[in-house]
Amino acid sequence: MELQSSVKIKNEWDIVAVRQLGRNVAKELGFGTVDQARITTAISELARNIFLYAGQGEVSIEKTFHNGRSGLKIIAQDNGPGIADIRRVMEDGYTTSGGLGAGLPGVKRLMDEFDIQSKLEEGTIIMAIKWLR
Amino acid sequence: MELQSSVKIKNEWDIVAVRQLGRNVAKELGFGTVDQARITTAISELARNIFLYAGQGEVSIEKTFHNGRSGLKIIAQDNGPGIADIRRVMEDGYTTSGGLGAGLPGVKRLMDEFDIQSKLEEGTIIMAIKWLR
Amino acid sequence: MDFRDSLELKYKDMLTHYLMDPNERILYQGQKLSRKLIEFNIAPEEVVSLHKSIISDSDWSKKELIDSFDILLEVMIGYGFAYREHQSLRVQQLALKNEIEVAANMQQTLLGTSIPHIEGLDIGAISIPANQMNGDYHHFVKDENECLGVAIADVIGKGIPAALSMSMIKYALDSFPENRNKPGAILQNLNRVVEQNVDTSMFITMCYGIYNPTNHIFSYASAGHEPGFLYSHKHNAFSDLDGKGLLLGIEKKTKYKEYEKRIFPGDMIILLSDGVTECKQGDRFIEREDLVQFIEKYKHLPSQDIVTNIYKDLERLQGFKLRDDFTLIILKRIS
Amino acid sequence: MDFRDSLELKYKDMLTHYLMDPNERILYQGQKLSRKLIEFNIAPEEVVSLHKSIISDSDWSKKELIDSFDILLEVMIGYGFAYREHQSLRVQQLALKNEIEVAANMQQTLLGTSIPHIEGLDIGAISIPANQMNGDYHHFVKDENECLGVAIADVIGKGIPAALSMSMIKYALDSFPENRNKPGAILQNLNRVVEQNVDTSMFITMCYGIYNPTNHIFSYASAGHEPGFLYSHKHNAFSDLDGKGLLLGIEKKTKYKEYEKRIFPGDMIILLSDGVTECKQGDRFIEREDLVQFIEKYKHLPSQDIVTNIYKDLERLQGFKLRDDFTLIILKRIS
Ligand SMILES: [Mn+2]
Ligand SMILES: [Mn+2]
Ligand SMILES: [Mn+2]
Ligand SMILES: [Mn+2]
Repeated sequence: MELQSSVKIKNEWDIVAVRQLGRNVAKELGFGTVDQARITTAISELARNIFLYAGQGEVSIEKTFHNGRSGLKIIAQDNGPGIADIRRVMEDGYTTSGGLGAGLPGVKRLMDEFDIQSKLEEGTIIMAIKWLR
Repeated sequence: MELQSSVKIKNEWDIVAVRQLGRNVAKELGFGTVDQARITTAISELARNIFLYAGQGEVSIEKTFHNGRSGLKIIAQDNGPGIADIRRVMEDGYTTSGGLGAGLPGVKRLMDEFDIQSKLEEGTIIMAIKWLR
Repeated sequence: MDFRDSLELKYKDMLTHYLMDPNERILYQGQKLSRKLIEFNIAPEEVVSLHKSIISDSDWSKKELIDSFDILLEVMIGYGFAYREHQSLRVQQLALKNEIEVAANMQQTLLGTSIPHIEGLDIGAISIPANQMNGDYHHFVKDENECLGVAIADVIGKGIPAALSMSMIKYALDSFPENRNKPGAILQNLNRVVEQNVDTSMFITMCYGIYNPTNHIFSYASAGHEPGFLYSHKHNAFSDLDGKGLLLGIEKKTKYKEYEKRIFPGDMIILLSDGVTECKQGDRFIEREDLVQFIEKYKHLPSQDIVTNIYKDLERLQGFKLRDDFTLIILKRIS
Repeated sequence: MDFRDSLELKYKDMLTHYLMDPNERILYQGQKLSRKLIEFNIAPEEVVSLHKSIISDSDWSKKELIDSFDILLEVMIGYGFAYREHQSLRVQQLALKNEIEVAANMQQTLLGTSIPHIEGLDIGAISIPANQMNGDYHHFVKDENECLGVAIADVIGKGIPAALSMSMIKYALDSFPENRNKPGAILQNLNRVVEQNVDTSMFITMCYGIYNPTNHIFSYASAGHEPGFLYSHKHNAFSDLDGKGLLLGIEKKTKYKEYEKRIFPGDMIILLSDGVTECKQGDRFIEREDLVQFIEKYKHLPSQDIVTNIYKDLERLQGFKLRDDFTLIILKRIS
């Protein structure tokens, strides 16, 4: 059973909108303030990546239920240039985006599950879940 | 011109005493709260090293003045076993003392100046200065 | 009660005592707590959140709230230690990675091979190191009789030490070109070199094969190497390219048996390193049968596309972390 | 106004706005600020201190003080990112270091040399890599005429790539033992190997010398290597062991001139790599004359103690960070 809503990412204001969506869903699911802040940060990072590297795309927030646990699922997709070497992008210290520790490995560490698929010139889709403890 | 006082390190309570001495001198010199906390942390680390590796020793706190600047100088000395490979001890990530980033390289980064001399079976002397900005 | 549970009580107790009697002993406890927090992987945002929740529940005055920051500051210094070390480690890591990258490029120049053109044969090869330097080695050579020599080897272990000893294989292979048409003899010679020169704890598995495009016989010998596959187009079936032989570097006088296979149009010879079969899917390793399914899936494609597609599938399956160096070679008879 | 100065205003402004109207836009600004703080190397304890100083100066209610933690938490998440990456980097760093250590040990087994006993000669040698792997190489050999062959070499560059190409020198040296008594010929042979096999951007400097304990002649040739010293006991004076010759790996047909020196009792031959003279004392490099002073200081000691003491002095002088691989060899005629 999944409930979904999504935000198209075209400019920086959309990042705020999808953060807000994510925070609302996180609150509804009963996540504490620290996890809310982590989830919105992960959402920001993914939305920002779309905005920076693909120009535009979409971030969806879903409630997800599995084996009696509930969780929040983020899906970020774009039709941008794609990632040539996923292994490399998932390495620590690869991002040159200024911030220390952010980038995709940082998001992966903030969340409980993480999957990425990408094809050159077709785009990228990233899925991440945080389970409620 | 130097004013000095020192604390013999024999047990963990002496660490508190030398921290207190260091904090008093830091306050007198006009260091802010963050720098006070950094200085006392550096003192703790050095005193704790003495206590852990040499058994006993002494930490002195001096006011030091140079080129119109004033600073706080920590001198930690012991007659313990000495350090066989100083280059190695000064490497990041070498200490296995549990804490991340502590150890001598951590102290060096907290302070402005740092010098170490050690001879096997004779002991170690470490000097560190923090200048008032 | 585990550390996280007791943490709230302990921290609250520390704050309460400090507000009653601010002294150095409690600040020192703050520093020690900071060490513990880091030891138990507690992130800094959790500490801030804990502080907030304690003061929210308290009846402390505004002045006390402000004073409570002294303890938070003391605890945060420990994170400052970690933070500064992090910045230093990042710089070091970058330097180390650059250095290894230079070495890896050097290794590629040194060990590099190109796929020769052999009449009637479609050749594909991929070799990807798990880290930056490759402990797998493969090499193609076309001899004076238009035969294809193909070597695939794997040092037990990976990374820089493995790569270092691989250079030796390359020097040694270069130095006895006279018996290039005898896979068994080649392995015997190599075995002697490895046995003599390398650390006793370092072993190498290797398969050497020769494809004769005139009579379409593939002859090979194996030194304990992961068996390849033979795909029969006619029967649409895979069989193992078995081969018995001791690893290189164990016993000086080892002899290597030669095997021969007749290759028909549409057949494929598949050579690989154990990095291909050591892929982990979730909690289980993929089986050789699973691998066959992947080959099946792409077998209509040119050889190079087959090996590249299989690599990409298996790479994703393992969350983009290779556990071992990965080498896959396909020789397809096209006429 | 630089970032640190504007930070206080900006952060205070953020807090004020958030307390008036708590909304996602300001929390997002908090996250962006966090990124900036880290970019400007601001430690987490400074953020806590800033927060404290702002609320101390404010007239906010207790509830507002508690609400202000939302912003601090948001900012701290960025430090949490860094903190988690740090833990992961530490693990990686450790693995990488272990790997390089294995490779370095392997290198030592492969390239290791022991000091032979030569009648009337007291030999000392030390070779310390700047990082874990050594791009300097030295080797002693005693030939069938009881002569001592001594090689010292330095790959331009250091670390893993340098170490990798040093293995080649060793294999090459081993493979032509026939002309061991001709330093010039040895360098000529090596030059051909290096020129053929190594990356065009990789050069090696080398000095090869032969000490004949019968007539006490030291003959040597140099391929662009840092000149050694000759200490004359009689005159209590040092002179350079000059030697002209192109670096290995530049020009295939290079010839190397041989030089000869007569060695008297108490005289010393000092060979070194440029890592010894590239020591930095404060802001300036030590000069060859400074080095002479160090030798002077210890020259009454056995050769091994001289080289060890000089190394220790120069190590401390540079704050225990070597800038280059360090190799120092002393041959002292004792009778
Ligand atoms: Mn291997
Ligand atoms: Mn393997
Ligand atoms: Mn070098
Ligand atoms: Mn050098």
